[in-house]
Amino acid sequence: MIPLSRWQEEFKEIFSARVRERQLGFRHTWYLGSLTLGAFTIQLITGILLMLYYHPSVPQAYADMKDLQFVVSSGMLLRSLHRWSAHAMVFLVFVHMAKVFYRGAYRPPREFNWMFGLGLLQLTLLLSYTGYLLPWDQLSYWGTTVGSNILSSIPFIGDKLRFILLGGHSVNANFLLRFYVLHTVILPVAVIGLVAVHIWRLHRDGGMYSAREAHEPAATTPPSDSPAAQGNERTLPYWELLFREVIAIQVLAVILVWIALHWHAPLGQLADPTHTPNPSKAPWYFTGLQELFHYFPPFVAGIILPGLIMTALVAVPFFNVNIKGESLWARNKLRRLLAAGVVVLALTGFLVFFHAWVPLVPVWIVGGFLVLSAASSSRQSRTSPSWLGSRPLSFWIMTWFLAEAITLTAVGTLFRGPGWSWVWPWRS
Amino acid sequence: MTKLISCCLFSLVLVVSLLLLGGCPQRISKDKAIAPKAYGTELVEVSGGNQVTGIGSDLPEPVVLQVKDKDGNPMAGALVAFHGERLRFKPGSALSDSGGQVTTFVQVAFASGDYQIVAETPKPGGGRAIIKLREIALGSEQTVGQGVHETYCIQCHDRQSIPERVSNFDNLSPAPHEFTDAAALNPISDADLINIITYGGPALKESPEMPAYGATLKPDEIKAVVAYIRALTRGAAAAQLSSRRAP
Amino acid sequence: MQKENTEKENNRDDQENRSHDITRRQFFLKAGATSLATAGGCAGVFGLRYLSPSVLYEPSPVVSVGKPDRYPVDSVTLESQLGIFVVRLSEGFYAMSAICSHLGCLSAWKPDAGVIACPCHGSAFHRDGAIVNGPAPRPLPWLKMWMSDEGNLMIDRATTVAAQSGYVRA
Amino acid sequence: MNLLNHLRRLGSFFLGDPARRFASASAVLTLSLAIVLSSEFVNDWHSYQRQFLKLVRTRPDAAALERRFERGIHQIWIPEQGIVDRCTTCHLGLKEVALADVREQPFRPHPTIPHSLTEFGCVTCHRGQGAATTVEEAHASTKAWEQPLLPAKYLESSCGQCHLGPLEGTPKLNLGRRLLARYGCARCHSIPQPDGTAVVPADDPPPLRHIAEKTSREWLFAWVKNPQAYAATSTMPNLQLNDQQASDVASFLMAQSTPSGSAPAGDALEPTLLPVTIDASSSGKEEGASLYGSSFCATCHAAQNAAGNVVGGDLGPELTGIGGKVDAEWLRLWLKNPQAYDPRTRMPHYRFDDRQIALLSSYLLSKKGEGLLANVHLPTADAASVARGKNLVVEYGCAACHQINGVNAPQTFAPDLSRIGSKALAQIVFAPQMEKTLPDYISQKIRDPRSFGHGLKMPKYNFTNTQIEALTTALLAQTGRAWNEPKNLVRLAPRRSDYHPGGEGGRLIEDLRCQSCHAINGSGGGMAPDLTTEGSAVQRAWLEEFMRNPGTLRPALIRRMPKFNLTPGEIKTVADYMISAYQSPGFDPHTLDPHALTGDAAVRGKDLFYLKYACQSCHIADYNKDKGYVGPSLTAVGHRRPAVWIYNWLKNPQAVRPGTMMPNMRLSDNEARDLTAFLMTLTARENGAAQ
Repeated sequence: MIPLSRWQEEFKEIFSARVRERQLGFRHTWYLGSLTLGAFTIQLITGILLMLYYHPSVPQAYADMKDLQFVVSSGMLLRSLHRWSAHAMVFLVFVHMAKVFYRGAYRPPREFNWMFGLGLLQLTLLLSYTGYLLPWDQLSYWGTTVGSNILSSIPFIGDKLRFILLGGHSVNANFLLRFYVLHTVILPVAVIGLVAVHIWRLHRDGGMYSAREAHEPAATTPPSDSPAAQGNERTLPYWELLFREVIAIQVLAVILVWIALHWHAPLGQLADPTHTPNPSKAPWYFTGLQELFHYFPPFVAGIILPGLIMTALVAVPFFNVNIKGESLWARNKLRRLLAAGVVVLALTGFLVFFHAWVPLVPVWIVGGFLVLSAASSSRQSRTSPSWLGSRPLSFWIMTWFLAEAITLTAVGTLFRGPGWSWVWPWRS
Repeated sequence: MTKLISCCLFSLVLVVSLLLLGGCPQRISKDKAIAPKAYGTELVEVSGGNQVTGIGSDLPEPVVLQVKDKDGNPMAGALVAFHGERLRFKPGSALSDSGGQVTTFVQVAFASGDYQIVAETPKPGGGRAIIKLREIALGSEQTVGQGVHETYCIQCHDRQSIPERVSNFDNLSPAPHEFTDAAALNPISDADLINIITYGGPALKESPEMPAYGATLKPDEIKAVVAYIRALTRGAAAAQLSSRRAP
Repeated sequence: MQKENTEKENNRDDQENRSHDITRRQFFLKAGATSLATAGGCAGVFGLRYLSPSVLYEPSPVVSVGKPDRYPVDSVTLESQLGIFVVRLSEGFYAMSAICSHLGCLSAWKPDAGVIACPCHGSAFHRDGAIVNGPAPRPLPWLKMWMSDEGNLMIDRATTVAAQSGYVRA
Repeated sequence: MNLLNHLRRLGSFFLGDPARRFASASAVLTLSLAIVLSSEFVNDWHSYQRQFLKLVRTRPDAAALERRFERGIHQIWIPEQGIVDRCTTCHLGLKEVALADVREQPFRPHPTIPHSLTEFGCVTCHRGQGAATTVEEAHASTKAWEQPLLPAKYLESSCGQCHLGPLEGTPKLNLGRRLLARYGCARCHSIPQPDGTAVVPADDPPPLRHIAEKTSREWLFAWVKNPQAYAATSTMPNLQLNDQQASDVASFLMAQSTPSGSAPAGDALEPTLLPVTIDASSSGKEEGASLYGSSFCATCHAAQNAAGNVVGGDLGPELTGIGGKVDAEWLRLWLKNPQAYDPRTRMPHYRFDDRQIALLSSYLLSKKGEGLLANVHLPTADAASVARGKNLVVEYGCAACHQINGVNAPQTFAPDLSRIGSKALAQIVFAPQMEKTLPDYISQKIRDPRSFGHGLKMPKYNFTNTQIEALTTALLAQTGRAWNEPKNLVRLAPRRSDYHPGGEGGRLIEDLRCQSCHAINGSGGGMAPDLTTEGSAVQRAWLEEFMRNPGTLRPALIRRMPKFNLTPGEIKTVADYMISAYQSPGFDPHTLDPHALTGDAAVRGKDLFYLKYACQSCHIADYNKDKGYVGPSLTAVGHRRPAVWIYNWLKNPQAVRPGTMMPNMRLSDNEARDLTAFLMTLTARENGAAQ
């Protein structure tokens, strides 16, 4: 029997030994990181169980879905739980990222962790995408076919890449097997590794970010265990935090279990390569991307825009080290207005050129606030325009990105019907 | 504490009643009620009784009934409603036309055997005039039997002549049993029927006019003929049928 | 009046809470841990149910090996797809499992040696299933065999019968 | 206020501090898991199995039934066909004969069918989702499975997926397949049968190359507008053309017509024999009607009788309104020799003399039908109308059925129907306000093709509901399942023989179109007896006499062999040919010793005939006392049949003529010989009462 203290020692490496009292509260982090981890754990458990009844071969994969649904005891529950927790994880990762960003927790010394997080975001999306194919029904077949064709839009090497990924020229049995290996071995191992690094780095970077840090010099060394090092604030042992996070994960589990009981994971008909359903939609977290494909040529929508966004997100921590909240570009009011106007107009022109009306809406809303804030003085109290005025450039980029992502996803998921035409969801 | 319990009870009752309301299918009859414009005292069959069809199929001909008043004249505008277990009517109820007639198409269910159509019309002083018709649905075995019957048996065992075929029924003595003759056929066991078909009339000390089919028909076909005979003669309204058919 | 009462009660509760803080806390922790353990046990039971398949994709144990005239008299024929020997003697037919009783290898008939030999560990059997030599612990079991109405030899691979218990006549 | 306080206290009790929250969350999680996992036991099949047990326990043989019942999911797994059927999980009584009186689903026993459930599974015939274990998913069309249970009335289509031939148990399917052939569906659509061969059209659309000789433009217009208005039994569909279009088509058909050259030079009729002349005398009309009857025209042609019923055969066109249709001169030449106008016609070449032709044509021309052409006034046909007409003829694929000058038969004209019975619903465009199922789609397409859109070409056929149901059944059988069967299981349809008799006798047999009704060596119609071995089956003298004056063999039949008015020379040629060419090796005269047919044997045979086997119940041996109307009359059978044929026939009728009604009486050799001896004594010259 290993003594309890030994366990505590081990856990110190993962969690800070002591945490500040105010960091325990729900308000502080919304427990988003732990919830994401909880969703991932549910994924791991249900996924391993599902693998026991799944054969990654072409007609059998679909038959296995039917078996899970109809004869395997609790099979449908497990599949639904796996599906809904995947959705929950994607959602939580996004919200976690937004929360971290708006709290400013991406700033040095946490810029590496921000990048690990971005890596985890992409891995999560890839996991979802690869898992989407495995039931081998019409939804998954055509959803992934659309996705795989994005690869071909890369100049020069696109077709070759797609050939290697698919193991052939079309979505076929090889593709299913490759996605199966990616989904069950490569990507989960990568996620587990990155999560470990992510948590270790969190510990290295001084534990959870505190708003107070924003007004203090960045901590460069990890805080020691002694309460004295934490200032005057009352600290509690690490398991108090662990305890609260376990509760949060339990709540998440309860919610997911009830959702899984009431709504079964969707399953379409057996994949039919000779017949494309109309509309054939990607899973919801990709409908935003699909919406982009509606407006832009594949190379722009599939490679350039996502590439730019990722670059921007990676660059965000380095872009702005100004913790005083006063950006350099904001000194001159005229120049400020001019810059904001030019950016908004350039984006508008770009979108109008491609007849992309939907992405224009967030551009104008966010752009409107930007111009408003540029026009106002930055040296006033925290009433709304001046508070906005004190926001750094990265805030505007991130806000615009999120607004675009939410708008496009909502439109792509709810407002698009056969032939990607505009429909009103309430007029079914 | 009592309040707590009552609160809990109240919410429990609320939830249960909501569940019950949501779970119960609302039964609203789709047929719009038709009001009769006139009343007859009697319902008679014009055509459509005693039809034979395949399971799940429509009857080959519609069922036509006539409403009559007490003097025996056709009655227009009387309401006739059709019922029948596992039967579907199109329409389920109708007003009689100027000739006093009502026509409905009938579909039988998946099971082979007898079906009973019950048609009723309200009488002038209250009460109802009722007529019952029998229809027969054949399953796959009986259909085979019907086919064999129409090739080999019908020439002698059906007294009706039609343009394509002259019946041999009246030329035979003793007369053969019609397949609808429940009174004669029901007392004979399946084994005896199979024997008489296989080995001919003499096998049961009957007339040699019934030849042996054992070398002509396969055992399955003979069994199918028996199944067909049973479909015609056994069932709720078989007795009524044979009495109606009697000359 | 009522409001006062409730407030009083609240206060009392709070006081009680504080005085019994530690014990209450431990009680709830224990209760939580117990129900978590119950949940785990529950999941375990259903995990076991999940792991035992409700339907099997296995061939039926009852197989037909065809008409009797396929087999010459005094022959031992290995139906390797089915894992059985069909033996025809002048007395009649019988069927034996071809799965070696030692470690489950598929044995084969050696006509020149006149024995059934297992390729794995050298077990050998007589054609009535009795052990000739080798590490096999039990003789090869005889299987239930009968003639179907259509004249096919039928074998139930799941049912063994006593050796020498009888022959099926063609 | 109180409630709020209670709630607050409740809240703080359960969620007051982290420990309480932990306990509550754990409790809720445990409860949720327990509920969710035990919901496993609340489902359709569990409840049906409980109901079944309850039902079984009320039965007298409860113990045996309960012993055979196994709890849990049952499945029929047939890997070669990809079948995983779990229907038997709830349909628990399928194999229980003891439950025969149970009529409620899902516990009813399965009716007797020729296949075993465990070898074929359920969905092979019934469709639906076999893998499902819930009522909704198994029977209905759902998101994950669109093929619902096949409605019972189309169930016979499932037999037709694999079975080629007409089966005894599938009258509806057989009718549907006959209709597919009769209405020439395969002339436009590709409709392969289970063995892979195409359906052979059995209709006989007339060639239109010389149509101008036969009829008028006005009649063509009226016909194209609505064929059924002219003849209710016509198989020609309604193309649903408007007046302009119909007029254009008629113009083009008249314009493309070329002379047939059927009128031989110098062929003119005596003025007294012109139809009009004969028509004037009422005795001539009666004579014409009796010639129509004695030539047995009604065997092939239908016509409306005085009672308004259409009676007659369907081999040739209906003649109710023929007088309003054909040109008198064309009719005369046609009756003289139909093959001069249409070399492919099935109409025999009767040897009518000029007077008979005049009588018949005047009788036929008097059949005017109703005033079909009363209100038809067409504008004169101009070149533009002819050109438009040609476009329409090409567009509607008229040449797929009819021979038309200058228009080739279209290839792959209409949709391929080889897999219509398993067509995915997602690929179907339904008409508004129709049920979205495959059988409904197919039957609606047949009933009213234009309800799917006005631009469609498929014409409207005049089918009854029964016919539509039968056709839908036949088309639902087009699933292609048989094509995936192992090749050793596939039994090919009998090769269609294109046998043509040769030589002078053969030329006459062709000229008389014997094969329109009789099959010879696998080629020909099924209306009359097969003549393949007729040479062994009849005596020559009788054959000649019969062709001279075909008498009534079967009093119960309406269709009879017509009289062709052959010359003695022609009769001799045909009889020679048939006696020598249509022999069967099975009827070697040496197998029956003629000396065995003694008078004693005949006396014994007579007893067998009347007493033991009661042959008189179906046959007539003596017109004075026998009444049997089923089989042929035997009064002159001693003239008609050779003894050896009778002997073989009596021994095993089915071997001689497969499908005959005559039962195999299992006669011993002696009995057969005695009966033969008796029958050979029946040599009455007259055909007696039938005349």
